Amino acid sequence: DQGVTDTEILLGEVEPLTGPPGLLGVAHNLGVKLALAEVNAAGGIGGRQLKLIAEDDGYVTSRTIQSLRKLIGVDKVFALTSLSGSGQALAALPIIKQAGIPAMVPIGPLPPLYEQPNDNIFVVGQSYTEGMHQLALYLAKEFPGKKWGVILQDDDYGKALAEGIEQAKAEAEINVVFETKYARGQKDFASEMLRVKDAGVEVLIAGGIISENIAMVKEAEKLGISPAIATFWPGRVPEVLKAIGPASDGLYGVDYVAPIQSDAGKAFVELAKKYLSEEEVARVNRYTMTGYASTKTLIEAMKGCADDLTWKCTIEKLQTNPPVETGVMAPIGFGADNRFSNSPVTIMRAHYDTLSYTPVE
Amino acid sequence: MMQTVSPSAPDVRAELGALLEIRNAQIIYDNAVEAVRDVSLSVPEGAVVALLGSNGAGKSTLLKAVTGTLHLEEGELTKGSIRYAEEDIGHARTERIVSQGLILVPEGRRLFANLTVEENLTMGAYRKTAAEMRRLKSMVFDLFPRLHERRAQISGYLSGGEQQMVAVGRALMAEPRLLALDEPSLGLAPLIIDSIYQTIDRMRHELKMTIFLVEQNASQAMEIADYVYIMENGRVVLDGPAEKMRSNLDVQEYYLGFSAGGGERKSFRDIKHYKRRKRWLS
Amino acid sequence: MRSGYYKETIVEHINLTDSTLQRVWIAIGLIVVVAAPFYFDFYGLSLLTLMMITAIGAMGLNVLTGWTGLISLGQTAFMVLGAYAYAITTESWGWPPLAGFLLAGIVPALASVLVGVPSLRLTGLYLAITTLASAFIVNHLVLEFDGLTNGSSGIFVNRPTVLGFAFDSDARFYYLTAGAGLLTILACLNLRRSRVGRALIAIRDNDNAARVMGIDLRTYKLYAFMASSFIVGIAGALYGIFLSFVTVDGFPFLLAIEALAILIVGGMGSIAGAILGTIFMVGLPEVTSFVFSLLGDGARDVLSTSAHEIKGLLYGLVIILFLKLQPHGLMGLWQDAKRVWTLWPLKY
Amino acid sequence: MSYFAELMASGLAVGAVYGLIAMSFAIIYKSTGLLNFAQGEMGMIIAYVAWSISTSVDGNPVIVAVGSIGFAVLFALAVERIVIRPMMSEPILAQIMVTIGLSVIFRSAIVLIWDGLPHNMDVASGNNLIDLGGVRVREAQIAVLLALVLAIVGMWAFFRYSRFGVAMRAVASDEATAQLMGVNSGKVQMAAWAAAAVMSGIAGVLFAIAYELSPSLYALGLKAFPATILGGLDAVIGSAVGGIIIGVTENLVGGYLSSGLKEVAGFVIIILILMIRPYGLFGEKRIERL
Amino acid sequence: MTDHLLQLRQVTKGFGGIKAVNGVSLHVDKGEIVSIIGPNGAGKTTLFNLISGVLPVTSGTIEIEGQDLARVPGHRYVQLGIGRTFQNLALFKHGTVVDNILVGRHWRMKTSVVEAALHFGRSRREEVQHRRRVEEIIDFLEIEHIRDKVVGTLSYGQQKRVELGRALATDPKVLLLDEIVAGMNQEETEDIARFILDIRDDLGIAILLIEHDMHLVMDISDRVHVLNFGETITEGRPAEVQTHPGVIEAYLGHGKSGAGTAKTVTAGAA
Ligand SMILES: Nc1ncnc2c1ncn2[C@@H]1O[C@H](COP(=O)(O)OP(=O)(O)OP(=O)(O)O)[C@@H](O)[C@H]1O
Ligand SMILES: Nc1ncnc2c1ncn2[C@@H]1O[C@H](COP(=O)(O)OP(=O)(O)OP(=O)(O)O)[C@@H](O)[C@H]1O
Ligand SMILES: [Mg+2]
Ligand SMILES: [Mg+2]
Repeated sequence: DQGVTDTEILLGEVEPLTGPPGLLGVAHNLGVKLALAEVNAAGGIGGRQLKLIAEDDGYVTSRTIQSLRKLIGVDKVFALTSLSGSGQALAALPIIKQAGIPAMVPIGPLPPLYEQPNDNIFVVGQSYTEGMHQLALYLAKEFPGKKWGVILQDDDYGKALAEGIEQAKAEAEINVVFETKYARGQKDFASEMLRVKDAGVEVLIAGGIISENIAMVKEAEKLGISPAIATFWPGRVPEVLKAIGPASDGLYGVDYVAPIQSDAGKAFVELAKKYLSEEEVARVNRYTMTGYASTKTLIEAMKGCADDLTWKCTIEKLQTNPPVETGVMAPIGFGADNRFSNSPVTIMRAHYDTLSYTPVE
Repeated sequence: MMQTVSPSAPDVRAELGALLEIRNAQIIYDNAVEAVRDVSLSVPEGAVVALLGSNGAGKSTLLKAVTGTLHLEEGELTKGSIRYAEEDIGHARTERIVSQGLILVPEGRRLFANLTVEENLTMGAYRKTAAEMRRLKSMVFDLFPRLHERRAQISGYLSGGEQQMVAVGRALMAEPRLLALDEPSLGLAPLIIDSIYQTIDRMRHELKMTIFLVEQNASQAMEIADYVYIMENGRVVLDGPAEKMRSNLDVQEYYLGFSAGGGERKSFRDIKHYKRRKRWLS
Repeated sequence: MRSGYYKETIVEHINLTDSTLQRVWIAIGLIVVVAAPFYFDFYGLSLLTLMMITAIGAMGLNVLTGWTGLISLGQTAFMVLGAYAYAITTESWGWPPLAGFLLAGIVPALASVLVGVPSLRLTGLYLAITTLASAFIVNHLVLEFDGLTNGSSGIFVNRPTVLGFAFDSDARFYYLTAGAGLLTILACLNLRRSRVGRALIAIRDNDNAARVMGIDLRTYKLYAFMASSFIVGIAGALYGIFLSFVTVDGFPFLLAIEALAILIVGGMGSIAGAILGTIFMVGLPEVTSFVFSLLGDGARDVLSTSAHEIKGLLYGLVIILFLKLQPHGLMGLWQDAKRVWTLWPLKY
Repeated sequence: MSYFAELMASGLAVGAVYGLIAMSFAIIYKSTGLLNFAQGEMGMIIAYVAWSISTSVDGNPVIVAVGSIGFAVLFALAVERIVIRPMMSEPILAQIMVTIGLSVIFRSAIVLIWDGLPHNMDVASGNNLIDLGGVRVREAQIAVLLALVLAIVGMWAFFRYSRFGVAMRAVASDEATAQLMGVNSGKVQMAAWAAAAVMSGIAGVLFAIAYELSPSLYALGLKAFPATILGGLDAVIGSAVGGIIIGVTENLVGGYLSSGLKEVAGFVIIILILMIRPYGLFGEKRIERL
Repeated sequence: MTDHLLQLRQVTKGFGGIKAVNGVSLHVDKGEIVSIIGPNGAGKTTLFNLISGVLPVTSGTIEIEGQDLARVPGHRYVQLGIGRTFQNLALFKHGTVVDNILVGRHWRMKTSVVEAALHFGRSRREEVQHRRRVEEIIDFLEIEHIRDKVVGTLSYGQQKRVELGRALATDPKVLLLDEIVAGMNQEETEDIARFILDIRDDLGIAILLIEHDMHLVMDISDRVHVLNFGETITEGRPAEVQTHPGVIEAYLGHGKSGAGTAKTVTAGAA
């Protein structure tokens, strides 16, 4: 198939590399680069070096589509290591399906991407819904009978979280006293937090991504309230803790990749130091790990096809290989009718002094 | 039938020298429309020079060139030179020209529509001190009592004639050395026209102001002017001292409205034909 | 050297073409459009398709902003409505695509009447803001009525089959957009030379005088809104099909700014300008990417993650430089060129 | 009661940020008839520079203030001189387009020079909380309000007492004729750009302190522009009022109705007010006479 | 009720405090040329704005052919036969001369938006037919040489002619001309005078004229109406008005610009 020469194998990815979402895209991109550098250093696949073409879509759907067409049609990459955001991935679905190119989807693992398995699309990670479900169950156990507040974004991300809370409600007693949706891009959360205060909320689900969570926690600090605040993984990066300041201490989080401060995380940073520049290492965060893990899974499959490097074989291997150990998250594996790695999640808490998260016991 | 006086020899006040001197100017719009072609004229210090000509002759274009505002309409002085007070201003910036005392009353009034009458006048004397400003304002208000009545009104709502008064008054506020007027009497009542011309006459005597006048009201203009140029189709076709021009039969017929050959003004009712085309084109 | 053609009848004045030469050029243009799929690859073709769709949208905005002088920052709202009208009728309700397209024009056109009403009182940027507001409100409503619109999850759309002909491949879909593009051009040209087009221009240049000439400002401003929204709505539907997925995210606010930019760069009020502007603005990122790729792998690695920012920088710079050199836009450039051509060798 | 007071307080605080930026839109528009699409981006760049200064001087407020205001002025003058001035006599649309180009450049430059990450900006005690009779606010938020009041008074005095104010309006109304009166329209434009940069810079810096600093800060411009329209495009002081109205409305709607309606509510208010006053609350009517 | 073509009764218009037009009554009959004169700011243009529907009257009635215009929306006035030109030029300056005059035909055309987009059948026929009429007007006004020029680039005087053409294209019954010869020289004024007379005589259009050129007014008007401060001072035949002391006092003066006195041109300036 396309993208393979005697000396090279081309891979492609589409990420938001500019603008605010670049925070996640760039880190992710580093993870992919790291995985490639690691194999290349070990001689590549069947003597072929791996090369990555990264396209920027700035988180704009039409550009995602354009970039994909370019990667598949013009650059003729062999496989896709990643697709940006959830909405973008959904929009890209028909094109990828039609092309038949093996594609990993490590960001925005939405159910529609895997519930009806597509032969060539492999979703790595955990769904927002399930993550929220687990987080809510944990908080319900930890804070029985407390009043909850929920602030969510008015898009499919927020919707997925809402569903997770619903699922948890069915299993545990959760008393939501305040619930609201905000429009994406909102910067000022004063009125929302006032209502949180007014409603006497003791457990707050801050369902923003990055800036929104920062704003919410700072606002709570300003109002002098200190509910248990739970944030979600898209914003689980050190920069957020730093930007919030001391008020970030003790935030709850949930994730399916290991925290940087854990042993696995430390090992990962060591690995990164070996292949990435200093400046790049500074930007390593959880997205670097997801990028690394999913790419590594792809590479394992491709290695299995070294002589017969075709889409068919790669897809075959991806689904039959035993779960791949990546070191940064639970082993990743798929099955005949399973295109979703369904990685288990961990609940964790933030520490401002070290700008890190550690798992709760 | 008409004898063209050599355009380079306006010598009414030769002893004073030319304050404004245009030589062989060619002006082109949009790189394509030639509006002025090979025009030479000079305005001696202290004189009143009138420029007459039919619609589209290029009079306003010439004034725009003199004040450096041609480029705003994609026009360009492509050949020739314009000298003012011994300085080449053919391509100078408007501000620079204005600061040398050359002020234009532009065609179409061009008031600052959302400023009041008084603020418009203020802009005219933008570079003067507060005391001078007061003096000049009262001078303008004396000249146009109507404006005094309306001084706090937004100028955009004035009647056409009132606006013209503001435009002329605003230029006078600058106490120019050379005042260029593009059809100052446009839309004014006879009474006001008379007073404007009286003022112009007074200014040139009292303040030794030089005046370059573009006018359609030929009889008024010729009366006050020392020297007259006539333009047609972008060229100067006739020029000469005012008295001489007044006695020219063609000028009498085409610009003053006398019936051909005789000294009587003909009635507009008696005009039977339109087709009289450019006579002076060489 | 051609300097104009002598015309003997009124009909000759009204016709769109006035010479064989012109007709030959048009024929060449058509052949290029038809032949494009054979020369362009997958990506190039999708770029062309995108240009076609964008050009339709730009021509639509031109009716409103270029001709009638009503600045709108809200035409994305009508794209969204068009796209949803199409997606809902064809995908959710299973109507035939032709009906879907029709509704993709009619629904925005009707909605635009609501947005257009303020235009009877407002001018310039004041109107621009109310149109911007309508864009936000439409987005809000789309998310609110998720029973119909599927909210933020959006609706998938398939390539259409019109009158038994399936526009399912990239090349076929390109022809569909090219066809729609040509129809739009024709419709706009016809409008422009009709009493309606003249009335719109009259309103832009001098609304009071237009009224004295018997033009009902209310009706015609609303006509402008409706015609514009109809065209923009069709563009929205095509864009939805192009993306194969309709969500509000697919139509960000920046699109409205970009559309305005296309008209300015092309030359406000001109149909050809809208098309040239589209080619320029849609093509520019490709050109900057290409220039960047010429820098070679070495430079690319050094700049690594900055590459995209540098592209952005380049993009902005090119726009500024272009306007500095050619403030009247591409149409200005074209007219200058034409003048040189017809007047040569005598300059004036 | 205190709930309402707190809503009002936070509404005033963001409203003041919008107001300051709205004033910068208005002053440039008023003096040259130009809408500067890059206004939000300029505020953002100034905020980043202030951040750089503050991290190197440990948040010394005097140095940060002097440094960032100085930078704002120089930056504005440079932009005006290099990019805007040469376009001055060109069609207004071309000029607006140039500012759109500028906004793209600035947004890219931010990430190139600094990075795409959110940052916490701490200058002096800007983040400290003050208790005003039960209503807690950050010092930076009080500072924004003060800055707004100062800007309003300054602008009022400027337009009231200086001939330059008349000149600005004249340039906006008819630049060519203003030149014929000997007005140096370049200088007028320079002054307007500098004033605008200082105002939006202050807004950007204080917002960054009270909330966060990130490359999406420019979006404040998108919020402030409607505020300018609400107040009246050429009403510098009116725009400040517009900003306050939008800030307060959003907070009240968020506080009593729903967050989802916040943004929409701001726009609905604008539409309603414009239907009654088509030139904004304090804007000058376009003069038309036949 | 009345057989006057155009009839104004006690028409008043106020702007805030000032009454720009105050209780003016006048009429125009078929085939008449009536002039309105008066000092600057007397309310002449405002009166035109009232008659042509640009502004609503504060009180009083305006009738054309016996029909009261009070309830008629501004854009319908033209259909009742009122055409006008503007003092300060109100052309569509980005359009060509032909385009501008064609707009004058607008109300006579029926093409709908959809038909226009198709340009077929009626729409096309109509276009040809009205274009022909426009060409006639262009010939009549002798502006063939500028017919395809963009109006904004024409000189002031040329634009005035185009405006006259546009007003003629509306097929008016009464034509309001607001300082049409301002900015024209003698020769061009003569042309316009001739046009005005021809328009009246050949096309049977009545004319209401605002003008400061006294020679023209006195030569061609059938009646003259004098306004000052929004009110009528006098009305009558040109010769009567010219010698009316109030008119001389407020408007004509004894100077050179008044009619009659300019018969001989004397060397005035030193
Ligand atoms: N901006 C412009 N672009 C193109 N052509 C122009 C422009 N301005 C004027 N012209 C052309 O230049 C010629 C001279 O115009 P100009 O305005 O100088 O005439 P004028 O003598 O002042 O006439 P008038 O007495 O009617 O004011 C005209 O033919 C006109 O069409
Ligand atoms: N929209 C308006 N708002 C306020 N005042 C107005 C308005 N329109 C006209 N005026 C005032 O009404 C008066 C009459 O104006 P109008 O234009 O009718 O005068 P005119 O007789 O045509 O004068 P001119 O001969 O100078 O054209 C003027 O003093 C003018 O300032
Ligand atoms: Mg002129
Ligand atoms: Mg008048």
